[in-house]
Amino acid sequence: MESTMPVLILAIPLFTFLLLGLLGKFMQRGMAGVIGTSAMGITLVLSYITAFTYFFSGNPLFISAGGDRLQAVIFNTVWLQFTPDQIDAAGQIVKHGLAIKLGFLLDSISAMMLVVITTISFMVHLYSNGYMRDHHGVCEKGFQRFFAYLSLFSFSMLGLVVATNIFQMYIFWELVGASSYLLIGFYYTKPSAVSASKKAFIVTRFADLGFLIGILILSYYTGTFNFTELTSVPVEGLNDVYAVSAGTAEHIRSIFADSKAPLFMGASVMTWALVLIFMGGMGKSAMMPLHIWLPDAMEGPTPVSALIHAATMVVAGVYLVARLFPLFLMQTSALDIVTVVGAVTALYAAMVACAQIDIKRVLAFSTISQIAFMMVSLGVTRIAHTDALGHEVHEGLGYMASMFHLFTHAMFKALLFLGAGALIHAIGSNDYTAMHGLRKYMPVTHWTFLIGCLAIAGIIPFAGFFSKDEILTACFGHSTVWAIWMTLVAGLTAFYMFRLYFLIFWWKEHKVHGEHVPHDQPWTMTLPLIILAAISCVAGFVPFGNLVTWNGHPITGAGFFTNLDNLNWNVAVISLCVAIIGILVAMKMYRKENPLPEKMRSALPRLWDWCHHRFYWDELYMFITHKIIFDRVCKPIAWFDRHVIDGTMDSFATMTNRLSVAIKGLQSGRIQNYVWVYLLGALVLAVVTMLCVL
Amino acid sequence: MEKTMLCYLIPSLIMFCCGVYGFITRKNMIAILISLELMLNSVDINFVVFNRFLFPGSMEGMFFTLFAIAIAAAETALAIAIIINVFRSVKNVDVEEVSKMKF
Amino acid sequence: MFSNILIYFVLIPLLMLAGLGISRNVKQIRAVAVVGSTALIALSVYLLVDYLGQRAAGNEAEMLYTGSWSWFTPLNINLSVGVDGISIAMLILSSFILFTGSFASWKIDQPKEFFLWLILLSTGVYGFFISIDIFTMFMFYEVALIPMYLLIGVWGSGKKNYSAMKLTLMLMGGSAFLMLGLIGIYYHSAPAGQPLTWNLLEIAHNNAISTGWQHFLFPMTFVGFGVLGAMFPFHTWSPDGHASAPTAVSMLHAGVLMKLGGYGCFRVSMYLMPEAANDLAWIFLILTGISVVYGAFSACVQTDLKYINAYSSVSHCGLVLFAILMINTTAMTGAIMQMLSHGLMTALFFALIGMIYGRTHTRDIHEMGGMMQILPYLSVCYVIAGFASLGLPGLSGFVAEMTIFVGSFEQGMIDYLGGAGSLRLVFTIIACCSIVITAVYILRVVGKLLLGPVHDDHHRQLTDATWWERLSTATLIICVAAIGCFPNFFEQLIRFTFNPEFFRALAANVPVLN
Amino acid sequence: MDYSQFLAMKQEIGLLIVFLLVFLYDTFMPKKALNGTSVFTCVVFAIYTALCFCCCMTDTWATTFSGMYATSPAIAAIKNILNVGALIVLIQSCKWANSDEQVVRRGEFYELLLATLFGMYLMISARHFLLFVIGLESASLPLAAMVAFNKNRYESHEASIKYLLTAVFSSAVFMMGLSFVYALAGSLYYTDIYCAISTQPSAMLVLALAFVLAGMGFKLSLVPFHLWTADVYQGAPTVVTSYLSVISKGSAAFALLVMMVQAFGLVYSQVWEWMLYALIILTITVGNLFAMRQRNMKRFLAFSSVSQAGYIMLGIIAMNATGMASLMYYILVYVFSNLAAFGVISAIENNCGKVDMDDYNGLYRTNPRLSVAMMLAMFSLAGIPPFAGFFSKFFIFTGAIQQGSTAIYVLVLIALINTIISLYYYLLVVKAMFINTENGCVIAPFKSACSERLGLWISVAGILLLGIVSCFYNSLLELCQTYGIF
Repeated sequence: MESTMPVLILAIPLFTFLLLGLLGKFMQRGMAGVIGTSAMGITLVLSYITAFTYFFSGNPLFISAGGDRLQAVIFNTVWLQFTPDQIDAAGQIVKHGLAIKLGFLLDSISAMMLVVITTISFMVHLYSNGYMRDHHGVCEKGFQRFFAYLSLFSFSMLGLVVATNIFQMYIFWELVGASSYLLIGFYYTKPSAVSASKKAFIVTRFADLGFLIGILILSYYTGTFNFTELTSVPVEGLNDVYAVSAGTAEHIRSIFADSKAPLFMGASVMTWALVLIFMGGMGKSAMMPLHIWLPDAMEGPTPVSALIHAATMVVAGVYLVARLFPLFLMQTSALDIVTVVGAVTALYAAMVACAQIDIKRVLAFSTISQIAFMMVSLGVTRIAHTDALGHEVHEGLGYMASMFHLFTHAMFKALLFLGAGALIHAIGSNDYTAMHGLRKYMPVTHWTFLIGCLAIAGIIPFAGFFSKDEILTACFGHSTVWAIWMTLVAGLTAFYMFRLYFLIFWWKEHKVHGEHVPHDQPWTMTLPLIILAAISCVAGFVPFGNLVTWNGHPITGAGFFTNLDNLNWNVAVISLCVAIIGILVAMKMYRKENPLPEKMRSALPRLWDWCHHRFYWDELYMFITHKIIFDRVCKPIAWFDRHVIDGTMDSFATMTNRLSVAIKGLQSGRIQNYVWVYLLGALVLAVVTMLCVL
Repeated sequence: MEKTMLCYLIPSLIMFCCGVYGFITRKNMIAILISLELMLNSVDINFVVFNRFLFPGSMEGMFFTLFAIAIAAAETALAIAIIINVFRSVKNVDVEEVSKMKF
Repeated sequence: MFSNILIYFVLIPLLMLAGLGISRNVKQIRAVAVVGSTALIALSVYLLVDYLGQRAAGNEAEMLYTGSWSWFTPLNINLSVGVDGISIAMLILSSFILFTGSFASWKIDQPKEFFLWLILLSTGVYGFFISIDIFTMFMFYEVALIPMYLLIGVWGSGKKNYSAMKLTLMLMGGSAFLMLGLIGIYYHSAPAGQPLTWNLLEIAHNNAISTGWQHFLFPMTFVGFGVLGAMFPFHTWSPDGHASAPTAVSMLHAGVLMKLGGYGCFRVSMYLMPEAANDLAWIFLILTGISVVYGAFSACVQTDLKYINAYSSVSHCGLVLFAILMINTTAMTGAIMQMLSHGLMTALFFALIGMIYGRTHTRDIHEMGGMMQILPYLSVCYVIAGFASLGLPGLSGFVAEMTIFVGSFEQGMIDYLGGAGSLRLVFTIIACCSIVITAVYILRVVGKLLLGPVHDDHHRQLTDATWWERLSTATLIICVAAIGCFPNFFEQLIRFTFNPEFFRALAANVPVLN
Repeated sequence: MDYSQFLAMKQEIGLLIVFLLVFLYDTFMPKKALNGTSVFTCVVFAIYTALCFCCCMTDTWATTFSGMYATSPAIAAIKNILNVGALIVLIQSCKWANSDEQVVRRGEFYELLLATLFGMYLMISARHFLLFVIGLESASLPLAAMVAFNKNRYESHEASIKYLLTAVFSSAVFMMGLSFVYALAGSLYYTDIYCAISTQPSAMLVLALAFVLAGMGFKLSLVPFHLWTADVYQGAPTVVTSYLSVISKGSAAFALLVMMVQAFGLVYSQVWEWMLYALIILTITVGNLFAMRQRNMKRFLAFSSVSQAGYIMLGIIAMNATGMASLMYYILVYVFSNLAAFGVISAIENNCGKVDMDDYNGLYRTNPRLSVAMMLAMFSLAGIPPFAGFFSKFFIFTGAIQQGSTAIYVLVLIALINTIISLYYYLLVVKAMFINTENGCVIAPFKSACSERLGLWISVAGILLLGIVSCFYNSLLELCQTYGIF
């Protein structure tokens, strides 16, 4: 496969960004939207072609004779050489030095991500053409800027997923962070948007610190940043994952297996490296306790939330763990941490989502919870074994499930967010209290939103059902406790999503204020909703087991409706039941206006408060950052600098001055005094010298 | 011989000290000038005595003394002239009076 | 003498001085400044191209374009010049900052005097970077320091007298130690019986400074240069000095002059006294490590834009010295990259702050807000500068910091696993933390100053950047982005300097490099 | 007696001839022509200076009068330096000497000045303490008269009486010290003393050396023997002050160097290194501490010259050729820098009588050239490159460190730290002229006299060129390395 197309996939959004960023203000606003959207459309087509080629062309570059999918480095150029290559006398490279390369790695997950990103991004571009206008169809101020940022984000996200090495990933990781910052703060005159963007950037920056240190440790021990080398470890009892020279694989394996590798606080350094890298993922994917930025990030325009904070960027953490999965698999304690963090976050976010008023916040917490599902799914993945119920668990089932869920979740969550955007655009408020009973006014939005809710709740045959079911199956395969836990969370998910649905579209009749009647939005906004709803209906049937697995080895045989065939019906029934119970409870409580919710709330006031206030995490962070770091660290340091360090420097000057004044009496102006000092000086000089030398 | 030399040196030392004391304590500039002469003369005595008792073979000390006396005379003349000048401007020869410039 | 291209780096500024001397009006003065600084850019770019050509042709000498003209012959003082990749990087940096600085001071009062001093300062800077004789180096170093006094004192703002005096005296205090150190080096520059020398390369080759003397002379020179490099606790001139200085002076001072410190530490202290560098690195590692986080923390609570930037310079320049002390090829390469990067972006910052201050007449972030609506061009530039500062990939800061961190961490692990203590490792991790704190203070400023609602309605009348301001800032942004996007070019330029031949002295004493 | 011995004294004889010419001109010329006295003196002295340059640099060294008098290229060089300084002083003095007040006694002024210069020559060339004392006294006594030259100003009287009384006291102490030396060595020849005193120091030798150093310290204004300096500098006519501060100090420094090396060289490390060590630290520090508070420019420069004397002493304590050459070079540079400063001060004083630093506020706006000259002088004194002062300071430190002991490193470090204080007060002057705004009583723009401008141009040229053009220092160092001081 020649590299033109991959280069274009990255270059077109970048070029669009530069074009709109630099020349945007010289073009008409609408024009910018057209340029941005069509550029994204081209990228979409190219990505589809690339992904299609990867999965279905049968090219030996991409698939081995045994049917295993391979990693293919389409191109890779040195961007920054840290340490030079070691060259022997014959001019052969003995050992590659550390270098950041920029390249294009095509394998199953990156191909899948290309599809996800470009699809969602294109939908969001299209949608924004309608959303970023007022009711008279006039583009908002900063329309060009908006599309420039969207292009920048698409570029960064695409760069992230196709990274050939961990440092390239880090680079684009930072870039998506920055574009997220810019987009959250798009309405920069709003102080809340400004502070939300700042919070998002800083929290993820903090997580990136861990990521960076993790990279440093990893690269020091393994001597490479490249994924192909890092993740090529042959694990006991398994086939080699990817075709890399045996020497490299052996080397990296030995590093991980090395019992001499130093322990730090009871864990091997490699575990620490992976945990620190995972910390980066926690930041981006808003895992507890680094989740606090995501709800605030909803200050950005809703399409942005759909693109960045639901579908693509926030799953980067999952993608990162998946990318390094073979390494994680060798340090299962790191995977345990992933599991625990994911499970706790999933429950937490689900509980909080039940008690939010702002519809975007509900969706945000739901996103957190769903990403946590993916994390848990990765965390429970182990090599093949027999589970507690006696079933044979496929190796890497959880991995596949996680990726699957990532895919389906991107679709239905984007759908939900875009639907929410349509509602907000129509109503002009984020709160469901201002909505209620909208089903008659906005039918398209209503139906697509319902499909999204069904998908996320995991009702057969919508996309979420399949992916969630696989995740639960994987959980059962690993640990019953986590499986039950996650099943409960799944039920909770169904509950809060339908709570939201009913509160928006039912509850009571909508009160129309003035002449403004809510109505469905123009085609640019409804079309993406319909497309995404359609995808949400069918995405569950994509045979992920064939396409995306952790070692490229297909889990199931060929065939298209394999997902249905391979369901573990025990689990599926349980999860379906739980989901339906959740929906029914929600229906009971919120379909018609009734006092039940109020009663529930007053029955458990403490629980409601904690959930409503997100368990006071923001307050805790406020306390730590403002009261401790700002007031107790920064301010004292600044004070110390001005008064102690600088004061010392100044005091040299003052003391010199004082001394100067103190000795001025020496120059008394009287001759006799002068002579006296003179003689005394001579005598003292003589006496002291005598004492010293004689 | 040592003793004899000391007989001259000790008065010379006393002269020097008197000169210093006088310089430091007297208020009248003329008195200060006289004290200075005392000091210079004690130096002269020293030279002569050292020459006479320690190095009788040469005359260096003697000659030095002669020149020193001449120089002292010049100094005195100049000093008197300047003191007169000062007297003209402050109508006084009190050394305390001429301490306007200080610190 | 005039066949050596390097001499023109001093001659052009001198000609500019002469040109300024005979200029009669503002236009002529500007013409001289612009033509001269453009010529310097052209010269440095030509030098770069030619240098790379020579290297490509296989010229492996440590320094190219070397030339030596005897000056104070009986004392072995020569006017020796020569450059390697590092010096060339610094020369390019200086040229660009002088160029943009000239545009940034387009409307200055008393332009003739201002430019005279500014050009004198840059003469010192250029002379310093091309010298390989430590006497001439020191001389040019001091030439560069003194014009600061008048530049701040006459054209500054705020408590300028205090700041100017403090800056000058503290830097001179540093150079007092430095002078002693350099003279000390001279008297130990050659084995007994051979002629002494001031020439850097010869001293390094003679390698005659005994370890005992190194232990005395290394701190002297390191502290001497370190004061200019804003090393904790000798950095306090920097906030006041920068806050009071006029725009172009802040740019040149933070952008170039502070680099003299790092460059000197590297060229003189580390290169000539590797054993002591190895033995005593821990003291200065602690100090510079503190600088890095301390400066960043202090910047978090400042309200004056220039103070914020000055403290951020303390942090970033601390990182330069920190990386130099790692005695690791990668980290040192990173240090030089950081010098380039910090020079450009801090110049950009100061240019922008100056331009904003020139309009609003305040630098207090509480008195401003929503500048993005009023001054979109300047604000966007400010955001870009901020991103460069907090290390966004694609801009220069990221490249430099990452190179430093990778190198430092490597050295830290080598130390740690080799039983040489965990100091380097611990401080590397502490230094890494600065990327978070940097983000905090940069975004704080961006949020308060540029975003949000307009704070003061009087500001609504302000006009956005003029063409010369645009030219100045755009040039700097292009440079920052160029380094950020094509780092390997610069990295290779610098790295060649660290080839085994050049690094021999260090390599002999430091167990593991790479 | 072989009169050819006198040929070794070419410079002294030349100076005598100049003296006589001036004397004769002043005495016998018609009244009208007397207005030309200043010009005549300057021209004759300039010719003499030029001749000295041409003739005397090539001399090898020679002693005469049974070794009482010696000359060498180095000594000729230092005399030439003094000549140049004196020439600049003479040029600068024209305006003052021709003012109504001074016109009746301007002849005397020139004669006295030349007489003191003659005394200084003798001090430098003396190899016998008798000749030295004669030189010392003939250098200092006429100066007292010169200090008193402003007959109508009270300060002038106070300054002269202070100068004279302390000077005589100091020479009494000095001669007392000499008498002890004589007692120890039995001779007053430097060479005899050098051989005679034992390297095991006795109390008497220490006392003698302390007294000798005190006597010389007076001329050099080393702390604590410096107390007269500020008052006298302030009170004396500015021209005399400048003469005192450069020529008199420079000659004394060199004479001290010769004396210490030639007569007491063997007890260097035992005795006087430490005395000088202490004196240097005291001098530099105390001088600086006093200088930083001064508002009167002349007084300010007095204390600055006190601390400069400390730096000069570093050249002596070095005890090597580099130190000696650096000392000569330092004096040379110091002559130009200080005379530039005094030139500006006297130009302003002659014009409007202002000598306070506060009066200089905003001087740059009204008199840019004078301020630039003053700034260059200050930078040179502070040791800022590329002005000559930087090189002289650097070289004197280089010379001192060549001595090599740890103590010297400490000494140099202290001296270097003191340069920060000195930079502070030199910058205060620059600040007043360039940065401070006028506070009402600004010095109006004026055109200074030709003579003053000429003097300033020469000084400024010296400041700019002496450092960068290396031949001055190179030739001095080569001289010292080839011929030594001895």
